[in-house]
Amino acid sequence: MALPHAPASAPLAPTDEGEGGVRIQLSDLRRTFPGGLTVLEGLELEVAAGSFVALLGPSGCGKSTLLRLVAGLDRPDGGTLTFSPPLERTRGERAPIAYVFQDAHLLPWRSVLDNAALPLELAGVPGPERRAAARAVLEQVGLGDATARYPAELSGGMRMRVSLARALVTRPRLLLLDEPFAALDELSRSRLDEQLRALWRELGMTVLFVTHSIAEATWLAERVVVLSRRPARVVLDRTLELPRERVATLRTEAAFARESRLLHEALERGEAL
Amino acid sequence: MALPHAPASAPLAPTDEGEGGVRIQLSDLRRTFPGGLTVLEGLELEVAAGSFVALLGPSGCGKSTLLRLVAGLDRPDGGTLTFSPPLERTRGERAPIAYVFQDAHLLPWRSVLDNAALPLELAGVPGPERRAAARAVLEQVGLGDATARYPAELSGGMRMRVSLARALVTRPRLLLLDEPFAALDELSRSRLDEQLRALWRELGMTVLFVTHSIAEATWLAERVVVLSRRPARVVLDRTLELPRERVATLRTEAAFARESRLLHEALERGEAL
Amino acid sequence: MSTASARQALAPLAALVILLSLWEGIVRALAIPTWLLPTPSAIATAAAREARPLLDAALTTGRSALVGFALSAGVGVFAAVVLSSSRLLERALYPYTLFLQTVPIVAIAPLLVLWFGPGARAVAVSSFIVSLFPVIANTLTGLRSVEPALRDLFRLYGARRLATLWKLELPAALPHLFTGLRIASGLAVIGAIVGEFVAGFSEGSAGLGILVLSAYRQLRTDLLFAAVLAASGLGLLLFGAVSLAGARTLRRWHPSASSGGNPT
Amino acid sequence: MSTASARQALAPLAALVILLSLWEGIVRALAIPTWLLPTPSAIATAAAREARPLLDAALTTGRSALVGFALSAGVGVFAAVVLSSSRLLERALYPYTLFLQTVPIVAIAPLLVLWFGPGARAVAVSSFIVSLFPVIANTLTGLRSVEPALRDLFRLYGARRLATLWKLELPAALPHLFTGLRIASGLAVIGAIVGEFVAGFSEGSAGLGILVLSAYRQLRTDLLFAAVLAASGLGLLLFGAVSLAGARTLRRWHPSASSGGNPT
Amino acid sequence: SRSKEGQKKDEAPKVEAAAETKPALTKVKLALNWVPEPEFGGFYAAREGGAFSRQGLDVEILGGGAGVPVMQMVATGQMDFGIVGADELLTARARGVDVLPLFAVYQTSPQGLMAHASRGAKNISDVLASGTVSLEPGLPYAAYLKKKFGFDKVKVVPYDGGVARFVADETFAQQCFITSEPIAARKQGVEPTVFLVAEEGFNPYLAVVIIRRELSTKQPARVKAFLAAVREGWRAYLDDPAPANAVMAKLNTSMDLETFTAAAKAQHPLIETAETKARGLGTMSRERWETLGRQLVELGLIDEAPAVDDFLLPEFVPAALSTTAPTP
Ligand SMILES: Nc1ncnc2c1ncn2[C@@H]1O[C@H](COP(=O)(O)OP(=O)(O)OP(=O)(O)O)[C@@H](O)[C@H]1O
Ligand SMILES: Nc1ncnc2c1ncn2[C@@H]1O[C@H](COP(=O)(O)OP(=O)(O)OP(=O)(O)O)[C@@H](O)[C@H]1O
Ligand SMILES: [Mg+2]
Ligand SMILES: [Mg+2]
Repeated sequence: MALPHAPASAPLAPTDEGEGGVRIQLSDLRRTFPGGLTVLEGLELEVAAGSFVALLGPSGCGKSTLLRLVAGLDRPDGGTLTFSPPLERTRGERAPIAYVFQDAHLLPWRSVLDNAALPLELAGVPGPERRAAARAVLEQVGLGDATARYPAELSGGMRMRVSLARALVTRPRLLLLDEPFAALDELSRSRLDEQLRALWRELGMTVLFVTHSIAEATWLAERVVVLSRRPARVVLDRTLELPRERVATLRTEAAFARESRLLHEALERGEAL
Repeated sequence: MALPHAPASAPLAPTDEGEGGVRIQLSDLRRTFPGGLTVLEGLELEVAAGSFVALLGPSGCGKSTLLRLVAGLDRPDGGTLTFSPPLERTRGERAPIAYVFQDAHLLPWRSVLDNAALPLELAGVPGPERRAAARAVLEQVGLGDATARYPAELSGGMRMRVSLARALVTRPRLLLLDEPFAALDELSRSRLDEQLRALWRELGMTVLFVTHSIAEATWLAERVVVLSRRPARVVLDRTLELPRERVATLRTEAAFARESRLLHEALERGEAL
Repeated sequence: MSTASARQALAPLAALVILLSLWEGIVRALAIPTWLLPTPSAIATAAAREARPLLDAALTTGRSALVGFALSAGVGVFAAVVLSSSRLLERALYPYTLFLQTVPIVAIAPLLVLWFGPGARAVAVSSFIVSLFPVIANTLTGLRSVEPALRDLFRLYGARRLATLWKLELPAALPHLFTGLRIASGLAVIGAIVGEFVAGFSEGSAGLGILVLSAYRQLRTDLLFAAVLAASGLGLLLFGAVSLAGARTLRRWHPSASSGGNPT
Repeated sequence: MSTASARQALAPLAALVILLSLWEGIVRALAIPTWLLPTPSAIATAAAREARPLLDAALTTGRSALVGFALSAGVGVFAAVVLSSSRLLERALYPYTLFLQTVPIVAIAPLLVLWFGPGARAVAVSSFIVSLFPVIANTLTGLRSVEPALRDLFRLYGARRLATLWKLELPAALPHLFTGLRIASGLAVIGAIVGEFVAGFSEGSAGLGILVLSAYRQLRTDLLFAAVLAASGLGLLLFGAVSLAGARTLRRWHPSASSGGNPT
Repeated sequence: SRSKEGQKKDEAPKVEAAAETKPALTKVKLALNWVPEPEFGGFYAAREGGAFSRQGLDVEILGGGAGVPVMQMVATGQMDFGIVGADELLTARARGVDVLPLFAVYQTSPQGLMAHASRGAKNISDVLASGTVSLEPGLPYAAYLKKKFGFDKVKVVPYDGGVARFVADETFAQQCFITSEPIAARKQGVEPTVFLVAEEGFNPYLAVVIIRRELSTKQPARVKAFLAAVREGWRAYLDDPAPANAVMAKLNTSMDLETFTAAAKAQHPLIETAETKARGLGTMSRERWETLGRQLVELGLIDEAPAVDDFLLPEFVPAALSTTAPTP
């Protein structure tokens, strides 16, 4: 499915509000699951406010675990996690963090529109306003004609796009994405990549983006962090030497290939550890 | 996660049995969902016995629907679907078709090992034998150390690999894969690509492989079918002009880039329809 | 499609006819005397003869059962919500709600009558007591079965407790809840009847419970069964209403409500 | 962790102490006479005085309830499996299983006694009849709630009907099934007691039902409540066994059994 | 149902109710311990014949089910008047329930055992020599029979309120009210022999009208008025049960008129005895209450016989004192 009516670089959400991002600092972070599996240990990472960081790493290394810790959905067993400015999470207000899970996790009893509007609903935004916002963002992920359907009637890729729309609808200050585009075809994917980057440029939120695609990481992020196999350590932390303006043709340029190769090697190093 | 002990080109399953593939012929296939959404219409496709065909197409175009029809999990509303030799599906025997769904769909109450052994169990294979087979195939998808865990304790990519192991454990004559590697990191992914292709070379089953990655399709398949947006029609049906032996370095060769470009263009045509 | 749905609507009727014929046949073949087990035709005759009092009694009992059922539904869901709010609370109190299920109504009849007065109110309370637990138990399981990832989602978006309840937990618990209500529908009727045994009064409109007792005493087994079947009829009405509501609510999203059923 | 689990084990006991103190306090404060509502201490005194007969009666009733419960569990699951095998069958027969729930045991007492003889057997059958429906209803919902994709999987691998049942449907239905069994545990006890009202033995091995009746008749409300609480105790034992079995079985894979509970 | 809602609250007469019925009638409630049957015929006769309204009372008669807690309802003020057995009253008093007897319908207890006539039993001892007998658990006369005859040779099962098992099984005997079960059994073609427990020496008054003490002290006039009307009603019913039977048959649809007539006839000699002819219907004597008290103590059902003077009040039961010498 394409986004035939949206220009390739159109931002994913309206632009009236840009609160800026947050700075995240992880220090000596440890997470051991009951049963004794240590997934993160001594992890150090600093993410500058408003930066776009991609996370790469082998399957099962702890990327989702890390994202859950940052989102506050799980508690570290050691170490600290600080945000500045601190994220006050007052209930009933627009949540400052949004999260696209690895699986879509939609509410099966809600239509696509009502699924996408959920975060605004929980923040107390009135019905017409939140529905309009949800409709707009669904339009932009290419689901403008599926707003009335139910999750069971969608394809896998469509479900993930609803999940993405749900995350973007709040215009968050910290956006956590766990392989959001893995179930999409390459064209939709690169189009959403472009829109995501445009949105980020505009709103300036902090983005943590887990992906398995080296090309996607290279194209999207300012900075890529490559993790080793479990327990995850940082193998490579690289600010990419690429122009700030990303265009579609960048993918064929030599600088792009060079960065990709570096990431590839780091991944291999991380797996061999 | 890597497959440190398995050589890169090791086949995914033991080699004692090779029954060969089936030929599939779809003619004028139509599928309309209740509610009136026509997803497939007048679809014609012939898949030679023992061939490896990749399916590309935009999200929501009907790829999963097509696979379900081929697997017999859904009924077409028109047209015919023939297998030769016909697939007798006697109950309690090793199923001739295997399917890796887009989502892992594991049984939450079974350990990884018992999930992977399920198809053999349903075929009446005795306990020790089926567990050995399951263990072998789990080893090969890189989950040799997670056999005793439960699905809720796995990462997204690990779950998909269990699902893949479950499909391969029967050494099927027709293998249907719906984006099996989307949730995997690129290294694991290309390693599994290689193993899958080796297995196919060895057993000669027919493989239908849905993917969103043009590179993956190009590298894996003998032939790639590109579908248009819904209702899905064949935009391009191309037998790739690449050497029969695929090596890792193929990805950097000119022929590879040329084929990829053709597919890319076809995808764009299909979306614009 | 329409023939299939017609067949489905007719299925219970067809089954009824078959069941009744079997019953009639067996009773006749074994020559079981009417005072022990009457034939459906004998029951029908008795019911026709006493149509008026039966109807009145069914209405009286039905009203009480309906009130009891409504109370169970409301209080049961509320109690389940309270219990589900903490594992500790559930551990501490859930077992004791079972008391309601195990107490013979006769044992607490004096209290019922004292607190609620004799007649319809005490009967409705009896119906409520008997039918409450299944609603609590099923709703609680439902509330507890919410997918953890969806809980995370709501937590992430700072959902208030009440919003999580209304928009996540209760919808997710609906399939369980409806099963609880289905069970409660039958129990509400028997609870009303048993309540009438000890707190119902025959002045004015006596309920089915009184009719059952006095027909039993007089060995009017045909009338007894007519009354019992009238009670089942009430139960079926409630059950049907619950099932219909369940099917409507869950239709588009829950497998248990899909018309497909088992493909094999 | 271990303090938390200790706290959880103690929670019901703590709640019991609080509930009993409240009860004692309220009854004393309002000066409610013992013949209407005895205090826990009065009940305890009566229970201590009549410990032997109470224990015997509880054993008699407990045996019948256990048999009834086991029958319900077995027959209920079986019936649900049969009903779930086709939508048509379910439509046709499921509503009539409700009959069991709405029939007053007294109305069919003569049949019970005639067919099963007076005493433990008829009592167990009564317990069975009263506790069957929740097992059917819950198991049926469970069997129907299997994810369609998993059904597809089994179909694809040519699973026989029985294999699908054992390896897919029943495991998936377990959370529902356990809820049904939890409800049945209380109902089995009350079913046995009500059965004893009409079909038990009064002398020799008299059950709690007989004790309840005679205590009621003699206005020995303290003993009556002791018997009722003994019945609840039986119910709690069964309930606890079911809950434990459920928690063990579902522990590693179903959210309802996770010890986490509601984070907010 | 609305009428019942209304009944609930009003202890005192209601203004609008008074407006409907001409002179201001006082509403009172009488709770029966079973559904309308001939054993309550006099009360319905008093209502239908106008005896109650002539006494300025509007009596609502509530027929109950099997386990209706009449004693507790009267004691807690839910009901003004209730019907219980004399043994129940003594038991209740022994437990601290302060209720008083006013009027005993049955002078001779209609309770008995019935067995199939074909068994040829000559007395209760024969009946209890084999087979099965159904007796209500906790019933004093069951305890009495057990003490006197022993239950070693007979299986005892709970009485379930009906006669189905009796009809089905020749070796089955059961407790009965001679006005009820024997008639029902006879209708199914089974001839029972009935042995009254009264003849074995256990003879409590039955269908005794009771009130709570508070009513006797606060509204003695109303109590007396009620009693007078009840006496008049029972007189009328004994003379001609037909009108009241017709009314009761409408309320209790499972019992036909024929059965009402037969039962009314069967109970007549138990209600109207030589003693009532001398002292009036419903009379009660000290000795009978004392004897019963002693028997209950002997059976271990109560610890101590309640003092008769505490509850048998001469202002309501004048015959009670006049016939009996005061105990030392
Ligand atoms: N059960 C259903 N009821 C109604 N519509 C459905 C149903 N299943 C799928 N569809 C619709 O059919 C279309 C094709 O779905 P399908 O799952 O085949 O897409 P797909 O090509 O696999 O997409 P993706 O790449 O996103 O997985 C979609 O538009 C989807 O919304
Ligand atoms: N609840 C849990 N209990 C026990 N182990 C768990 C649990 N959740 C995750 N794990 C384990 O923690 C490790 C990391 O999991 P995580 O989901 O963070 O991996 P990931 O990097 O996101 O992998 P993928 O790319 O496959 O999604 C895995 O080995 C997984 O098995
Ligand atoms: Mg992950
Ligand atoms: Mg798909």
